[in-house]
Amino acid sequence: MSLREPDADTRRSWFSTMLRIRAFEDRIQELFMSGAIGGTTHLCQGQEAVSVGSIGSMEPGDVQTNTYRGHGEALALGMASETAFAELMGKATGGSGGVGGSMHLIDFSKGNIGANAIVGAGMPIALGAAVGFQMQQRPNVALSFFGDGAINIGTFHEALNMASLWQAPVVFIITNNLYGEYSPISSTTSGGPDLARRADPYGMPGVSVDGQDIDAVHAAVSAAVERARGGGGPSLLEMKTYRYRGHSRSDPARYRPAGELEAWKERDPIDILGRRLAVEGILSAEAQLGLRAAIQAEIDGAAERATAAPYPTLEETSSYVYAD
Amino acid sequence: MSLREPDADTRRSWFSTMLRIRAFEDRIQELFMSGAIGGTTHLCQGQEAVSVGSIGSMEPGDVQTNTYRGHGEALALGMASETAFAELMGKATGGSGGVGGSMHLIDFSKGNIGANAIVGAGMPIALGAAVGFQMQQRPNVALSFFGDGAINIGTFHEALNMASLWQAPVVFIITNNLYGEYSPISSTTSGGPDLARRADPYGMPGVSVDGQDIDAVHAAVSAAVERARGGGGPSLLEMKTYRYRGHSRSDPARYRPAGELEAWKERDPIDILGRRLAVEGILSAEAQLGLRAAIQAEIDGAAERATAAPYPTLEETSSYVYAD
Amino acid sequence: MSTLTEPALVAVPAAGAAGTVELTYRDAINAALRDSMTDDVRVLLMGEDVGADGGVFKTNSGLIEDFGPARIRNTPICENAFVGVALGMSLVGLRPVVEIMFADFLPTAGDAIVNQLPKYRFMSGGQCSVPVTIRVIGGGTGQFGTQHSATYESWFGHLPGLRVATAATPGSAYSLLRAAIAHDNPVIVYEHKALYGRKGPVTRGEVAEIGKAQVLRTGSDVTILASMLMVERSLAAAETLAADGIAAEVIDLRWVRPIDLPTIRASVERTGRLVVAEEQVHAGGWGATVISELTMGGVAWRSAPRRVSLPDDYPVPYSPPLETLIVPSAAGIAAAARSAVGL
Amino acid sequence: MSTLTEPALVAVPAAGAAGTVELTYRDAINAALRDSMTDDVRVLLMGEDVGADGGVFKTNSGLIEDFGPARIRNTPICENAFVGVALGMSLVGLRPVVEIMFADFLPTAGDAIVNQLPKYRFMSGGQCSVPVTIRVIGGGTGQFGTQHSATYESWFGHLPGLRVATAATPGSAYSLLRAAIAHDNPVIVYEHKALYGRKGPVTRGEVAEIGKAQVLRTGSDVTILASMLMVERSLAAAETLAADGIAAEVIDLRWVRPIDLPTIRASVERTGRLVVAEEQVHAGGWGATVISELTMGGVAWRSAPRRVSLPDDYPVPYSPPLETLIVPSAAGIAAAARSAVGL
Ligand SMILES: Cc1ncc(C[n+]2csc(CCOP(=O)(O)OP(=O)(O)O)c2C)c(N)n1
Ligand SMILES: Cc1ncc(C[n+]2csc(CCOP(=O)(O)OP(=O)(O)O)c2C)c(N)n1
Ligand SMILES: [Mg+2]
Ligand SMILES: [Mg+2]
Repeated sequence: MSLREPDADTRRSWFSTMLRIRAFEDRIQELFMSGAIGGTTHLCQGQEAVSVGSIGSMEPGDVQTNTYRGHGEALALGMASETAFAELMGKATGGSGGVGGSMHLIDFSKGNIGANAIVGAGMPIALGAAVGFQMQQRPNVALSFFGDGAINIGTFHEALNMASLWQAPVVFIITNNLYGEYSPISSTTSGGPDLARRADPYGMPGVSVDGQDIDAVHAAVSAAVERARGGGGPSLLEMKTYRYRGHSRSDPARYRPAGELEAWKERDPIDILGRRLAVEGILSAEAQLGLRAAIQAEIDGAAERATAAPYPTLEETSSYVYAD
Repeated sequence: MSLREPDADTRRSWFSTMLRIRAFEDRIQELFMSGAIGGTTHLCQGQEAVSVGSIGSMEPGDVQTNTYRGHGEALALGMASETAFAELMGKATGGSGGVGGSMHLIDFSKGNIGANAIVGAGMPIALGAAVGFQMQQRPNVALSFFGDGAINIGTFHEALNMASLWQAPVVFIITNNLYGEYSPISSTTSGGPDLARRADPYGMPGVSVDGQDIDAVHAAVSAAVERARGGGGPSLLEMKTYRYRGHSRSDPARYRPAGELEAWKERDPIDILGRRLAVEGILSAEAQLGLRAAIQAEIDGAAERATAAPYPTLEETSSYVYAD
Repeated sequence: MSTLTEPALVAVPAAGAAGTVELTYRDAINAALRDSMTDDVRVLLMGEDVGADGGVFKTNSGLIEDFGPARIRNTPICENAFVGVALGMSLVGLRPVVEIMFADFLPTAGDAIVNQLPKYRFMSGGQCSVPVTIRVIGGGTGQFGTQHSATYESWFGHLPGLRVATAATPGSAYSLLRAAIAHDNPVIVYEHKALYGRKGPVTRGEVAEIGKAQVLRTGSDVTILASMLMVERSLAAAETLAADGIAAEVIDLRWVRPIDLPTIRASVERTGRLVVAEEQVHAGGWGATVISELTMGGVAWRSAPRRVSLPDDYPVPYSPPLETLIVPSAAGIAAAARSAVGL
Repeated sequence: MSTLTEPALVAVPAAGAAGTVELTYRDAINAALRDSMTDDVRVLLMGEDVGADGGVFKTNSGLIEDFGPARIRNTPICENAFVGVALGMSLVGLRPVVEIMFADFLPTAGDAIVNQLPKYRFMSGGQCSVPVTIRVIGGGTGQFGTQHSATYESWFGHLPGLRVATAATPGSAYSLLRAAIAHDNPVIVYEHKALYGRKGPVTRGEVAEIGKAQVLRTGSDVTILASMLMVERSLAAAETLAADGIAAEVIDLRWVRPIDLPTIRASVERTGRLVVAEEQVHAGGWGATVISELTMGGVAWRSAPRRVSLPDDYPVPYSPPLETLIVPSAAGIAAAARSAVGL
């Protein structure tokens, strides 16, 4: 059970997964800049501990919803980077056969039941899955990832109210990266910087967590997940984190105060876990370097294979519209 | 200013207005039952102190939005009962020329800028008016009346967040009559019976008030209005009250626990004020009887004249669609 | 497809009488819900007050008693989120039916209906199906006023991924709803609030074919195409027309998506004349779509097609004589048909 | 009308150059906003990030610097409520312009747009006016995917009380937006995200006439009716067709409500042939409405009208070759026109 302390293997795998997400996102950024990928994309460098630490609390049969900024969750849930690259390139070998794109890395077989491009839309969907579990008396839990900007839209309120009312096994996770597009939280969000407080009026527990510390993330999410699984109802968790890139491809993030990015990089989630693993003798600095190189090679190969993959045809994808 | 204690004349006029609303709603019920009025209607007997006490805190230039259950507010704002009857009968002499109906008693000249048939829709509109006042540097305030059921819809959350963020001069008033249609609050609303608590996460004051006591209502709303007028920002007020009738014409309110209605009638808002005015020597029991009779006569005459009024034509009302 | 397994819900005893029975439109809906829930434990009903006193339109009488409050689930007032909840339920193997009390509240659930239900399977590359049914109550003539008389069914005909049905009779109300619930894609089924008391034959167990219109009366002079309340008014018009020696064919559209163009076209090719009877504004509606498709398809019109619609520039009013004036009547439909045949 | 008095806002210095200038579509919008706000202190702009770094599509550069954060008002993410806020502002004498970042988010504001803006004056019996402008960015071809490529402009053509405009050129982007802001009823103005970089002549101070389409090229063989991105593709098609000896007339629809049927009809009466070029599904769209209205109006078609539209049953995909395939191209429009003239 996830309430047990995560063992050394688990934490090593977290480290690898965070590295994979980082390398994947960096490569995507390059591919966009070079024009090899079009459209827009929303990267999550800096937020890896939130994705990986939270997903690490899921058990088989559990599900989650996330957002257009969901590459981290998708990879943490085990989507192959080649499949993810192919989707961003619009290739037939992508997770959605290329029709979904950057904002929709989805894998039902791994419990990733949706990456949504509409702010706030994933919360009711996760809640619905959770209520389904409850009705079916399955011991499963649904997680829902969304941003700080999403807490001001109606569905947040509507979903939290119903979740609490029905004591549904769902965990709401705010990835608070301080900005919604170009807007700092304080310019859009009343009630002060502590977003966990938004849980109060529903009689729901709300907890703020250091989102750069994967051990803290995992402990908090595991507690909420086990609570939900045991019939204790929903929770709201706020993960305090930061995105290193702008909102989307076209955003140079000029709105950041000087020094803010650098200060957050001082608390890089991969470095934090890396230092701990080295100190604890679980993964030496040298081994970490080797791991980085291996993952970089994996990413290089995956991007290359995705680049070589074919585009889908209308015929192949026409069955995506209607079931039957 | 409304923060002054209301004088004897004011409270006498409250008493008259509550009687007028009660008699109006009772007559509407009869007219519906006899088939003289069609469609549906939502009556507010029992809630008169909330409407009259709150509206009593408004100053010239202030505005409010209310709902399909807004006859009380409309009359408290001075709509003639004949005009209101005519509107419910779909007559040309109605407040909206007969095209609005029971759910839309509106009078811009009196600050009644909207009675909405969509749950939750009035709150952003009132907020918009308040922000307008702020931008225009007018010393005015907007009130928004809505039900307990409306606090679970997205616009409540969205409007409260923006109102607090912008410190807009708006007062949100929950007319908590314990039911949304056929559903008791506890079956739809998480977080317990105290709805004022819903203000907390926005950093907004929330106050629960005895909605049967017009003096308490007026004091609470006046405080919130003056706070807003003085630049102190928005408030959320919960008025604990009860509707004597079912949700709408077709609802016999079978869902009420035995004795509940009777218990609330023990605390009838008109009786409460009436007793006080008698004890305080402001209006004797005898004078009250006279007043009741006069108002009943007024209502009888108004209903009669409205019945005799003509229906509108399409031509006359076509200019209602587009301005120009 | 999702790898998630079937739910472990408890079955309830089989429903009542099979065979063809005479039911009200209201009771036909009740029967369709009851039969669907009895046959399939994955089916549930949710919405505002669906389980309270039979629901606001009394279509759900007795359901909460028989199926319990988990499967007849009252919700708070929050259409957008509870349609999203239904979507989430469908992804883990349930088959929710959502009741939207008035069609005017569909826009309140706009995102869930427009961006989620119809696109969810597509965006996933076909990994899931979304068997969600939305029951919605539309239409005027009851003096419900400007914000409670909408239909808007044509909007959803604009959306790939959806199916949209409209019920004009008790028989259709039953079989269309059963078809929707049995279907693996999201379906919006319209009920019309003026029709709840109408009686007609209902075949328990009948499941309508998706996308099939219904010819309710045959005639060779003019085709009248209608939906919901306009169907009975069109039939009444056809009676009047018959007295004048005009043989009108009346087709119940039934499906706004997909529109049954083959059936409609076959009729119009025989009659050469068409009247669309719509309780909606013509611009952006299914009537315009049908006339456009037939014209593009080269139908040889014997006279220009006609429409009887809501006014182009006037919302539904409350005032009873005005409402009566603007909602198409049997007389208005008959007049259009007469003018089409040149009388 | 409301008895409320005029607001006491502070005017800013007059805008720059008048006369006709060459501007990008993006800068034309900026100019229209700037000129409107300069001329009328009651005008303000609100929406998500409208004042941050020129807005997401850089249409608003410099505005927050010149007009300040009260009039260039960033909002939280809550479309339904902030459209409602704009309505409330309009009721006390302001003239708000709301930016909806993607047309896909219009359903999120569904109630405010469908049940409030168009009906508010009507329900009050004409006591108020609602001068609210909604600027919305629609359209595909940018690989924005299934939930960020919508147009849906035809939905709003179904609603009495609204006006709906679509901008195809910098000149239209300017004059339509100015017309919307100056108009006393709610207007939705569509911008197309693929057009922001296009250059063209803009006449500062020009205010478009409500409901007027624009004939952009004359020709006697076939009429091509298009909006937004489809306009430039239709003009390109007309070039190709000219090389084949076919004279195509190209009309920019501009207004979806009201549709300029007189102008369109006059053209089709000359050419006898029509191609509607739509970046939308035909069912429920303005193309079907136009074909229906013309057919009902007795236009003598020389050949059946044609449509070039989004697929009936396939949402906008992300994959670049698929997106290119499904969005109508100049070649597709030309092919339809050739087939209309029988080549
Ligand atoms: C309903 C809706 N409105 C607006 C947008 C445009 N939009 C996309 S992301 C975003 C900001 C979201 O911020 P946040 O929730 O903090 O998530 P983050 O991007 O920081 O991960 C906005 C406004 C949208 N996708 N959906
Ligand atoms: C968006 C929306 N959903 C549903 C309805 C139907 N409806 C009308 S009143 C009502 C209950 C509202 O309850 P509450 O807010 O407590 O107000 P009350 O009727 O008690 O005054 C409902 C569900 C509606 N009008 N609008
Ligand atoms: Mg954020
Ligand atoms: Mg209530």
